[in-house]
Amino acid sequence: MAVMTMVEAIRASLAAELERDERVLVLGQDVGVNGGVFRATEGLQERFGADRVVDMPLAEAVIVGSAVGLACSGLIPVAELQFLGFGSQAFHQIEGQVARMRFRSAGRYGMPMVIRAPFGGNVRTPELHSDAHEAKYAGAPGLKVVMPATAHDAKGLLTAALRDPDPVLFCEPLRGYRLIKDEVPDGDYSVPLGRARTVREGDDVVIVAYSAAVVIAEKAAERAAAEGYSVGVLDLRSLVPLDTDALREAVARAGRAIVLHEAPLTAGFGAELVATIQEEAFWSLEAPIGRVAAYDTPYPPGAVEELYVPSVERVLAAVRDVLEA
Amino acid sequence: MAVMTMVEAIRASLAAELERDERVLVLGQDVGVNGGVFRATEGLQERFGADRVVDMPLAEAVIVGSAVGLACSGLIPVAELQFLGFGSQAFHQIEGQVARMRFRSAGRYGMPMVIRAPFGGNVRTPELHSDAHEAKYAGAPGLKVVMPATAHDAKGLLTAALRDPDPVLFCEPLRGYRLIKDEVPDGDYSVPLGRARTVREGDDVVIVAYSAAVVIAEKAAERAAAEGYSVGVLDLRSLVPLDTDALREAVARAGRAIVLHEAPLTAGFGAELVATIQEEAFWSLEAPIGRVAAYDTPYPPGAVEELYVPSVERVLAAVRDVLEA
Amino acid sequence: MSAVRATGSAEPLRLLAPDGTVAAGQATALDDAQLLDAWRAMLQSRAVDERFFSLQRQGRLGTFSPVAGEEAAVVGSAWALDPARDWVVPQYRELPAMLRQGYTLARAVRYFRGDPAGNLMEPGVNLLPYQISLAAQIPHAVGLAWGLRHQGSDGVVCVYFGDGASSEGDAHEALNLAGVRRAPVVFVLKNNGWAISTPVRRQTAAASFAARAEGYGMPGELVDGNDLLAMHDACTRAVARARAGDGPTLIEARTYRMGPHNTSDDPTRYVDAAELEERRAADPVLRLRRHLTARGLVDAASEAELTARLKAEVDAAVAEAEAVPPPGPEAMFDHVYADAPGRMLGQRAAATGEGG
Amino acid sequence: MSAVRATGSAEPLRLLAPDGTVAAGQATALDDAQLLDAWRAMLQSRAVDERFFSLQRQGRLGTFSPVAGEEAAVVGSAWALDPARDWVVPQYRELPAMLRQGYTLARAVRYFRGDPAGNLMEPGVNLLPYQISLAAQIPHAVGLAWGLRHQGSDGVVCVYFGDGASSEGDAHEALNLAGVRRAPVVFVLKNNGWAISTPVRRQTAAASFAARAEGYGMPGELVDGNDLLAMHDACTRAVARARAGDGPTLIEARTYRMGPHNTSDDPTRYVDAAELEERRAADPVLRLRRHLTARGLVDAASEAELTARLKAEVDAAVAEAEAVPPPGPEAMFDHVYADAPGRMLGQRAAATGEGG
Ligand SMILES: Cc1ncc(C[n+]2csc(CCOP(=O)(O)OP(=O)(O)O)c2C)c(N)n1
Ligand SMILES: Cc1ncc(C[n+]2csc(CCOP(=O)(O)OP(=O)(O)O)c2C)c(N)n1
Ligand SMILES: [Mg+2]
Ligand SMILES: [Mg+2]
Repeated sequence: MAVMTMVEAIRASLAAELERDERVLVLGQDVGVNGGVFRATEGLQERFGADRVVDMPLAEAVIVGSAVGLACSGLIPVAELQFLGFGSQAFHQIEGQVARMRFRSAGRYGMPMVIRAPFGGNVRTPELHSDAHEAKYAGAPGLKVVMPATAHDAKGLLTAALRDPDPVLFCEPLRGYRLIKDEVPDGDYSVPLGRARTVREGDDVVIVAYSAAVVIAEKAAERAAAEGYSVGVLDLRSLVPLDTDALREAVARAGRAIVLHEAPLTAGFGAELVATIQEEAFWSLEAPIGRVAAYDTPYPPGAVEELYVPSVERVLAAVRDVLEA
Repeated sequence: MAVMTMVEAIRASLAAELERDERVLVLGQDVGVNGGVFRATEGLQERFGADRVVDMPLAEAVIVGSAVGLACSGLIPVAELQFLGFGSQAFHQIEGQVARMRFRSAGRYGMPMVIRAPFGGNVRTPELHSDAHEAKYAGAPGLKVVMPATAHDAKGLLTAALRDPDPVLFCEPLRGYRLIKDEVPDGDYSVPLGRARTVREGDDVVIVAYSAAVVIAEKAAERAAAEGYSVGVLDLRSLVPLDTDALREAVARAGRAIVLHEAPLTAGFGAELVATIQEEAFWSLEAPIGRVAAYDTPYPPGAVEELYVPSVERVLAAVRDVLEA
Repeated sequence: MSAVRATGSAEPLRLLAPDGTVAAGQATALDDAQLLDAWRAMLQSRAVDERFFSLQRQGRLGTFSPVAGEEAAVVGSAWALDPARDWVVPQYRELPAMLRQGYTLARAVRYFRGDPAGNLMEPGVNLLPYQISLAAQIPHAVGLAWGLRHQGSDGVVCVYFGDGASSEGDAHEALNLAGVRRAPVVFVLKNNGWAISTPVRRQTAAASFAARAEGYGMPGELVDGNDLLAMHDACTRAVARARAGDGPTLIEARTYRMGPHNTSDDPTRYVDAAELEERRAADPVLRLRRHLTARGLVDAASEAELTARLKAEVDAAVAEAEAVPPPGPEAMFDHVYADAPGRMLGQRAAATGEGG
Repeated sequence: MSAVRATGSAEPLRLLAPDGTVAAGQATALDDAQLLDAWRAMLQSRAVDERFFSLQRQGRLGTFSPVAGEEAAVVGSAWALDPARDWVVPQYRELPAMLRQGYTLARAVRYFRGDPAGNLMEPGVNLLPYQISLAAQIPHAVGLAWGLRHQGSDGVVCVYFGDGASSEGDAHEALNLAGVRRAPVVFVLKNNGWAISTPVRRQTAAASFAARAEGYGMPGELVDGNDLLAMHDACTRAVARARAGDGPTLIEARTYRMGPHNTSDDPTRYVDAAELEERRAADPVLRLRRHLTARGLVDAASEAELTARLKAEVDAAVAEAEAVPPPGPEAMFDHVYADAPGRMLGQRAAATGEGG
């Protein structure tokens, strides 16, 4: 056990799988000598060679598209999108090809691959770098979507994703790369996809979140506890598969819920969570489910981004609203 | 007034706006001599010339991306995507550029343009042609998303979209092009964006739908009426802007609701509708809101597509479920 | 075999003259048996086109895009491959190449009947499925070739795409990556004059698509796509180069789509009748027939016999496919995931009426 | 002015030798005043780089990408335009070109401070905003040029993009469309050796990017991007061609990024120190200084005076920008739509604390 930052945990998982399984290949922009713009692949090319850790041309569609072909050849590609926002350039390859190749080929060509992509705000990146597009991919049948919130889970979920027979979009919170630190087991372990994590139990309201928003949820829950409320936090860990059992149980217990994410409100994954909760636990609900999300505007420039990304205060306000409803 | 098919109504609106406003330009694959693969632009090139009705190379990103530039130059482009599914090739241009250019330029470059795109199933098209991606675009702030269900609305909404200062994704139901026929006023009129249409009032449950699914909803409502239920149908007409008032009122009246669309369930726009309804009308709800959607699988090949696209029977089953809940 | 030609040569490589004679000094790499096999494949394709078209008209088949006019381009290139180690990545108008790799006619019928299992390439068949999203297959081909080489195989990947598909960003990104990685790919760009109703001059302003190769650091060759021998020759050289580790080649097969784009298309709206007449005179089947007749390998009687046999084969495949029970609701769910999310399994249970 | 050169010429066009002499028989199209204006712009750019870098280090500015090394490529091309009718479509490393079109330094400071209003190009300024999504601007440039021509303007659009951006599908689709529509565009591909840490040889296997032009049916020219005169010459000819209705040109400016990719980048991880040393010797500012000194147009004193003045201008712009009150929450909502959906207006009301 050692305390690691999330980016270290990710690197550790990549290194271990590159070591363990020679079919694993890492490809992306600047992943080689530079070790990735966030150092997630630092030292990997040196260790595993330029044939297994490959600097690619600046072209997202062929980074993902060639990974499809690599998978058809029997390899396990790990394609890095430098930012999830630039996954849009490869949207047709991810949604139309990666996600459907197994189905299209009636099972012949599985797509055991991982697409890694950082996202998320409040780190003063230029436009489009912080965009949270997870709902667009969660709506792409055939794909799995994983969003860790701790270093422990980042390593364990990435390891699980790398061993999963299906393609996984693995979204990493920019803000968490260095700020999120926790105990990570030394050896081989994996965290199964589709099992939510109860961060804290709550009897009054539960906040459902994923990725770096879990940290916001935790802080809000602590603050609310100081005000005398029992607020639970559920970390989904993956959006597809979705742990509907955990959702149902947490809401059944608390009777009230808030869903929280960094993406804009409209058509965000929070909508899916609300819909699922009311399907699974309607009769437990004592108040409308609150949604806390970014506004229905593009991710704004740095001078106002702190107003845009949901803050502890906005979550707290929602907690009070839901409790008073 | 004349009875028109939906495709005729669309053509009529395009012709009238090309006639009225010389800034309007139509561009897309096969829109010229061929008049579009579904004949939506039939005769327009002959009438308005090859400079205003333009056959484009087979490249969706530059069809949309050049429309951005055309709009910057002061024109009003109408870009046709041959199928909405191939909008994915232009996703970065639509979501990252068209939708954001006004914001990015602090108001200097508005994007008065329309992107037309047919979609929808049960017409035996090859793979990817029927995909319903509306939720992915509804989650792109800066864009409006319009989905007519009648010929009357197709003309009126397209006219409104063409005159709107903001960019509009205008989704046309393949199945409805020839099958949907109704009375269309002769002259100039427009249907405002963001106003839902009450297709029928209902006291027991309301089905919320858009585009060709409205026809399914109507049939189901009729069948349910025969069983003694009063089932309302609300046609949203546009997803962005969303008519939350109409949603609230319809649900307040019926107490129960079903949302219906052709896209897969998970992260579909139905989730947004459920979330919105429970925010706006929680205390009116007497039962969980039902979702009827396609399955969480890729749009399948023709031999099974009728099992995939929500049918009158599946809607009816949901009506019974919701009423019995 | 002709020598390597300069990239971007303005005149298409031609070995077989329209009258069926082989230019002086040119030998044929295909021996008599191979020539007759290619001939069979071309006639088979014509038989499939006709039968599938009429089945579609009878409502027994979905949308289908005939190959007519492009048989030499497809067969000439595919016959340069070794199906045991080389791969084909098709667009959707290359059935003869798919069949050579081991796909079956009965599967093809099922595919066009809308049966999800119609797209199954049996294990060992070195072939990706039909691609409907134009140009999306080209990056796949590059990754596949790269992956094969990475694993020590000397297999080569032949990817097909149209003049229309060449305008997509994916085509560029893939050609460029293949150059950078020296991936063993043969890019066969079938310039058949049309992308549905859009003529090539609206697709490119360049004198040839082959001219793009230089910008990717690979050889490009313009070939008479109605000339079986020239196509085979150019592809054989490209395969050899790729196999030897010398990287990819872009081959532009200049041919012509003699029929409609597909069964829903009405080309009389946009194809000039005189042009079509002229292009039909360059029919690759006519040209090969002249050549084989002159060589004494075929005559009217043998052709009639062969055609009858091929038609019977197509009929048998149709019968076989039609005897397969129609897919049930489980076909929507099978193979979406290897390890499916619970929600989708619940939907499957509901749709199939089986307990979840 | 040099004659039109063959497409794909292997040697870059060079008019100004590294020692600052002009090759025999070559005249300069820029007169003394223009040369001095270009010189000023290049020194201004250097001053901006330095100041912005230190402001970023002090936390007063966000991520910034310096221009250093590419001044001749940017200034040489932009000075071939007529800002009153011609347009610039930038990537993000072409501030001198933006300023020439009428964008102001104070706005630029606001942009890098993360103020949404920093990206406002005043009406009449023929300029699109910074583009962060690489290559996405290239289709815009083509549409803009097409639209201008459609409306009877003789304006030309100059679009900038990097060697990295050239690998994107958008670059291909846009170049191709420009060829087909003979759009009045000058494509300036700034090959500065790097896309962050990725060297050009991982971006392309071709001998030059200019070689791509032929595949789009347009002239391509490889130019020494550190040579102000050559850049100006090549772009002047390309602008003239475009203005005359003869369509687009692709210009590859071969230059070098002398600094880090941006303020977060550490190039010592991947740039060879010896290579950098060598490339710094080819600094375009040095070269132009030698030329202007030889012509008697500048000397150490005048340069020092000019630099001091330029620094003062930058300081004034920074002060002006810092005096603008920070944007409030309404800045997130303004200009998203002209006619905003009610839901967003409700969010605006909540965020700004104003009644909805
Ligand atoms: C990405 C994408 N855009 C549009 C279409 C619709 N479409 C189907 S075939 C076709 C023309 C294809 O032309 P080409 O690549 O030349 O192939 P050909 O049909 O001539 O063999 C079009 C536009 C599609 N299938 N995929
Ligand atoms: C579509 C897209 N992908 C990735 C990035 C991240 N990124 C920012 S700059 C850069 C390198 C750009 O290289 P180049 O086009 O050569 O321009 P230069 O920085 O050298 O001026 C990358 C990969 C981006 N901004 N956009
Ligand atoms: Mg074609
Ligand atoms: Mg560069």
